[in-house]
Amino acid sequence: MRQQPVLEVRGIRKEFPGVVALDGVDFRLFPGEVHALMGENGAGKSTLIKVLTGVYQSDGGEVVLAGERVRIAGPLQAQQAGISTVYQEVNLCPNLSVAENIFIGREPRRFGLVDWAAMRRRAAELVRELDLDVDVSAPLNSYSIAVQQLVAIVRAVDVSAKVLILDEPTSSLDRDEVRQLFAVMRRLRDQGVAILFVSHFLDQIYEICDRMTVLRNGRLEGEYLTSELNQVELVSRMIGAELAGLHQLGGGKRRERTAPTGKAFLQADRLTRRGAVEPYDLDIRPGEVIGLAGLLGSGRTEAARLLFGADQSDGGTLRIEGAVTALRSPRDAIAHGIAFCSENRKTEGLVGELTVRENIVLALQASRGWMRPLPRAAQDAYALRWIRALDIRPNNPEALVRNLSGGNQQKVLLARWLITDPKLLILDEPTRGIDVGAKAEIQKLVANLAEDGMAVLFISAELEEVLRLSHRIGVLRDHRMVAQLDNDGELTPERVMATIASGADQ
Amino acid sequence: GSGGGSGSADKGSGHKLVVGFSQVGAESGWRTANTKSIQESAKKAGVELKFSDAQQKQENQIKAIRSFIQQKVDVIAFSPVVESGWDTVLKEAKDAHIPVILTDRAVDSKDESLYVSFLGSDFVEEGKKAGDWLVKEYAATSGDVNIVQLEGTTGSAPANDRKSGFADAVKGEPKFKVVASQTGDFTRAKGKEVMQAFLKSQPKIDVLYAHNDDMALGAIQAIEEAGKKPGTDIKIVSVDGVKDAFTAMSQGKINYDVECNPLLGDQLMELVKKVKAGESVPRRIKTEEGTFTPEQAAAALPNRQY
Amino acid sequence: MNAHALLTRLRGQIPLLVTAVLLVSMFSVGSVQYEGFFSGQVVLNLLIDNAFLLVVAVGMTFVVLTGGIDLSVGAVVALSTMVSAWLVEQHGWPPLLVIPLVLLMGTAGGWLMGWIIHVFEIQPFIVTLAGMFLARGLCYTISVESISITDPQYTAMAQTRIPLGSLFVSPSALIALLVVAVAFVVLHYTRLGRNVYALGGSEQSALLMGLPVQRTKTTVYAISGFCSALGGVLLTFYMLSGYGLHAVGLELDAIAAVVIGGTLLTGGSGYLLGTLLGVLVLGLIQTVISFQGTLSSWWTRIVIGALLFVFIVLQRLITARRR
Amino acid sequence: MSTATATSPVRAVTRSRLFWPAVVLVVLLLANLAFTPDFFALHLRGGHLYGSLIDILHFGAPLILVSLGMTLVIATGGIDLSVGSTVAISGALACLHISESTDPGSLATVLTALGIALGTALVLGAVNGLLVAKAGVQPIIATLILMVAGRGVAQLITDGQIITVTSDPYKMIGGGYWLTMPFAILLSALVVLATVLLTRSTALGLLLESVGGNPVASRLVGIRAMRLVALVYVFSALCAALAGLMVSSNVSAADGNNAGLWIELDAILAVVLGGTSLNGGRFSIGGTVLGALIIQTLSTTVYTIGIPPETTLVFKAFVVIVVCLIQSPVFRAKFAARGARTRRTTRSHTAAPTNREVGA
Ligand SMILES: Nc1ncnc2c1ncn2[C@@H]1O[C@H](COP(=O)(O)OP(=O)(O)OP(=O)(O)O)[C@@H](O)[C@H]1O
Ligand SMILES: Nc1ncnc2c1ncn2[C@@H]1O[C@H](COP(=O)(O)OP(=O)(O)OP(=O)(O)O)[C@@H](O)[C@H]1O
Ligand SMILES: [Mg+2]
Ligand SMILES: [Mg+2]
Repeated sequence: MRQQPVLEVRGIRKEFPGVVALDGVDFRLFPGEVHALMGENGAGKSTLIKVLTGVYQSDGGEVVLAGERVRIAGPLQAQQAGISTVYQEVNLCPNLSVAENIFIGREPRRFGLVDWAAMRRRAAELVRELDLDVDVSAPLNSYSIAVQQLVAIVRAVDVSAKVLILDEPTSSLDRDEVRQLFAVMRRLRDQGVAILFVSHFLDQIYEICDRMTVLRNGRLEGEYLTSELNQVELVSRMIGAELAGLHQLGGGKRRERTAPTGKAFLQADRLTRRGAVEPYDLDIRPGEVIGLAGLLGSGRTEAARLLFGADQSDGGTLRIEGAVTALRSPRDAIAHGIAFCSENRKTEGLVGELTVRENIVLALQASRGWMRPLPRAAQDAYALRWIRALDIRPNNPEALVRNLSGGNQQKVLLARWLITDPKLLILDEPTRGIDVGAKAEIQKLVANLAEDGMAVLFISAELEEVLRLSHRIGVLRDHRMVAQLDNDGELTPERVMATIASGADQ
Repeated sequence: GSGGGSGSADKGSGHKLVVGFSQVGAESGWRTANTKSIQESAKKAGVELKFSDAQQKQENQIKAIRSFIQQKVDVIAFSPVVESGWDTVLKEAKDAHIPVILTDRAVDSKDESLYVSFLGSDFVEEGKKAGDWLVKEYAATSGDVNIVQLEGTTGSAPANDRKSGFADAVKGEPKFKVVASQTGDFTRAKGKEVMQAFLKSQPKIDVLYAHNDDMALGAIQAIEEAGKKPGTDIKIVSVDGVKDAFTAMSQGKINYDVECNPLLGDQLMELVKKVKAGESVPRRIKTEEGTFTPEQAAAALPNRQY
Repeated sequence: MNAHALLTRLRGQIPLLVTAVLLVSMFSVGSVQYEGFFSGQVVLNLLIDNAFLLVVAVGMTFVVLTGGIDLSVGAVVALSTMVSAWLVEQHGWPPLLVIPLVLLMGTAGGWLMGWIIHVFEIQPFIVTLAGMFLARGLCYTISVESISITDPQYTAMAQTRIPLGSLFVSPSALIALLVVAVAFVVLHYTRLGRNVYALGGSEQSALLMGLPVQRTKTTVYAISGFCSALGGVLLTFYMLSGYGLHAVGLELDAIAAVVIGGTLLTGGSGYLLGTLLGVLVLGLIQTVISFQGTLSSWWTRIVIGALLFVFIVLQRLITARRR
Repeated sequence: MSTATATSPVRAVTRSRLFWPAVVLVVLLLANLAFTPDFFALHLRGGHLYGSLIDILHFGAPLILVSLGMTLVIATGGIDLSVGSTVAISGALACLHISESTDPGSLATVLTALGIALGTALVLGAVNGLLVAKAGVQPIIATLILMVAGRGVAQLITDGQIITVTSDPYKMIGGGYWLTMPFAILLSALVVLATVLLTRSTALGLLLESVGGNPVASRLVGIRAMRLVALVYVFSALCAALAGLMVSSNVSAADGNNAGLWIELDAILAVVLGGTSLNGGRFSIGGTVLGALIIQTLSTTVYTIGIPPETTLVFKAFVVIVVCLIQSPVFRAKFAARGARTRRTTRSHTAAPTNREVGA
């Protein structure tokens, strides 16, 4: 049909001890197309990408680049071969400045020496193109995960490559950034760059992608034109069955909600922390789901961290069950029945070399203290129960979390906090990188927990999700809580966006 | 060397005598006794002693000597960590007109004028004495004499010299065989550990030669635990002559001990005074050191300070 | 560039400033305490006496910045002195041939260790520990005695003094400073240098960002090996002898200097100038000790520890408060 | 990688982190057998078990103890250089007390001596712990302070001399026998057992590994990281002190200058040989014990097969590096594999100590 593919793999096989991650996968990528790689959590998407870019060596099959068979020894060689990649987890150097993270390996040089001024200047320009407002000479780890994700994208996009691979770049971006990103992707596509795009947001797939390849349990399910396959069919291809309750996907109808009355479990009164969030008020009642909406970097995470004692507030008061309480550490918060599921599973969440079981019981065990260990039987029970409930794969409680797929890691993190059954559950981007099916499950779960009287603070970059779940939505802008909107039937994403934009409720 | 400038010139002779002494370290009881003796004699002789401990590091010792030069002391004395590598700093001292006395160990510098005198024992000599005794002891026997040797810290001067001295003494007669030789780092614990291994791996051991008493004392325990009698089943020759060794000798557990006298404080102070007064002093002064048989040891034991 | 950026940049330097200030105050305390302490020569002697340590510590800084560690440095220094003395004295080789040879040897050794560490994924600690054993062992196989050097060129290097007004420095000191300068440029203005920091930040990320991880790693250990060898050469000038027991425990001094200088042992953050300060701190402590001529052997150790303690704690407290 | 996945028992064994250290140990022992045929021979002599193997355990006992403490410290991502000095100090204190007491032979005297030694160790450990956990000083430098000063303190206590004591109860600890076995072996075995129980049958082990594996996350799940870390240094100091008592009791003399000199290096080496990563996280006490035994066997080997002192170090260097290579999965893979492909595969999913998240 068209010209030959820039990148093609045939019969790729990749085994890990105990797991066959990829089994005879074929895949073609043509110049000037945006190609979606679809599949459930653990289907093998990231592994395929890592094989393509030489991070892993395949145990079988061949990679054909621009017509000739190649053996890509590593990411460096991949880059030299014109493949530029954003891997799933933010893989940048937290200790280096934003500018360096964008340019390291290809720094602008004068007389053979790194030209810092030029580097910062150009970095600033690039960042501005995605209208990001960050100081490029500040170290990367001073920025939220979303900012870091964008920096990774900037880096990958800036190298003029033949192939651009984006593994879940949008998992914690919100509308605006996504729009920016898509604009860039279209531009590149029109320049003939072939783009491989992974995302669990079906709408995004259908908005930007021309074709897609679907993986299931490491096997090739098929290759389709986006136009020929509707969302429902796609999902059933991915999970290999008719998904019950598909209505919950994309938009879906809001669940009936009667905002619980009664005295608040937690009351924040002019709570603030210099440089993080301006003073804000917030009441959360048992059984209530409060959503936080705002643009990236608006201070949602900061606001939440104060309620968990992860950061110390330096103003305002916090009441828990009526009593004024100063949370000096997360430990205090946990003692008061508060749980906080961080948006940054890699650095703030999981312990890579511990097993799934150990990671799941960690929080509970910590609150029991080391003297009272959870009996092994109980640990296994918890682990197995949640592995089943959230469909964590592989379903082996003794697998190292490090080796789980991104989405499955996220599920483990969720499970950890759910077993502590807290009075207030703070979820910061809980569905990051989680596939459609599981996402629906988790949303149902949260709703039910709330019905059973748990208070929930729900932060997500995906506005629909926030709207679907929460009774009330706090809107943040530039680290200020600008409004709290009751989520009665009328509240629309547009209205929330407007509020965010204008910085006031109209 | 502007460092010292016309160092000692401007000090009146009525001025209290200042001696800078740089000690190797405090790696053994022997060394500590040596330090003590020097400090006490200095007090007695009314000499102001600037003491500095190099912790077995030559560079520290060089630094110390430099700072003595800076402080314009009258005489510099030091026991070198190792023979070689002193020319530079000694030249600086010479330029600063500060006389240098070596104690306990010589330096191998070609330029004789760098130090005025060397006061101390001769490790090679000690090794020889030990060997000579052995030759006499076994003059009668004709069969092989299996010797195991506990060496000092590998590379350290006493270890090297006592080894070679001993080897020279016994090489005349082929019946003396050093069947095993390992380092015991001059310590009891190591001495015991190594000896225990020897006792297992060597079918027949007649003599133990230890480079210092601590190792010998450790080895004695090992021998006893192996059910042998130290001093009779296995003859033991050792060097140093510390109190504990004498106690062991008086019980017949050590057969011969070559003294290596750490108490050279008084001699040193004498020397310092002479040097300062400009009298001529011999370039080499041996500390008076004996050798001890069990009987002599038993006799000397009561008034043994270290 | 905006003020905020300037601020962050400055905040990065605070530990450095604190260390410097503490160093100066320590020196002034010494000056009021002891006569003859407050002289330019004392300061210069710091450099002269610690030239070799400084060079070694610079190499160590590279390694530590990548999150590694090199225990072999002390032994390699000793080996370099030994080989130099052996070749020059007992085989009469010309110094101008011996010195490059020694440097090459050190570099190769370091490179090899780096290669093993990376390719076989063995922890740096053990590999370099083995390197340490090997280097010391080789010293003894050459000779257990110390070999003194009488070669005129070496003695010249040992005894030349470059006058600065009424004071003087040794060529070694200048070489050391040169090394520091070069290393500074390499670390902050070359890709290699930046890769070193990236590697320390996250090796996994560095790999995925397509940085030459293996090359960087091996190079870093090669650099450390080179610096150790050069340190050995300087030490040979300083001691005019080769000896298997030279520089025992130097690796700890070097690591201490690096860490005192504010470099994180976990890698990724640190300053080369910090290392310079660290070396000076250790040197100054030694000087104080030797000026304080009344300390008995054990009090020497205790005081060194105490000074170190005070220094570290102050450093921590002040920097912590500023944050 | 998880061993629980459906693999044959054989695979499970070879995959266990203890397998390769064990292999190495066995090989070393067999090597000795080649030189001294009756190396494995054990016979009763005066009611005491007697033989090279016993010696190895006997002299290895202190190292095992020190390494034990070191293991937990390293698990939290720290390191403790001060153990050597602690060894010296505790021995010195105990011997000083005994030698000065009116009747050195009495149990009471010895017990108070132990009390003094262990009590002091407790304080020293607490200092390290506070420096690291509270003041946030880097472990290596925090403990370096005590390493330097502590040696001085030990010499101060012994006045630079060797304190000889004659006290049977004290002699028991390191030199005595009980049920035909050297008491030291039993003692350290007991401590090892206790530690295994303490860490594995309580949640301590898990929490330590979590703190070492990801401090930030550990704080966010409410683990009292500070307290744990401080505690670990105290434990390490106590182990070192006990080892110090053994060493000094074994030769019934305290040597402030040389006791425990450089033992910290051996201990760290033992831990690493045992398969615990210096980056913290997962730790294996069993591995550490094996590591310590490997080291002790190595030095015994040197004595028995009579390697000349000047080449000892070279020999050790080679053994260490060979041991590491054998233990390196990559090396084994390369060794087994033909060609590059298999090589690279293994490299990617054997987690190097540095890369924490190969997956996802
Ligand atoms: N290093 C590894 N060791 C062992 N198993 C691994 C490793 N990396 C991935 N796997 C397994 O391979 C399978 C595919 O993982 P992969 O990360 O490719 O999934 P994915 O499609 O990216 O899922 P997600 O959408 O959650 O990112 C998973 O079952 C995972 O457990
Ligand atoms: N861990 C952190 N340390 C320091 N500053 C941070 C950190 N995380 C975020 N910030 C800063 O605070 C601002 C708010 O970030 P935060 O993550 O709270 O916002 P957010 O609304 O959660 O955005 P995101 O959707 O990216 O999480 C960010 O712009 C960043 O500059
Ligand atoms: Mg993935
Ligand atoms: Mg956030």
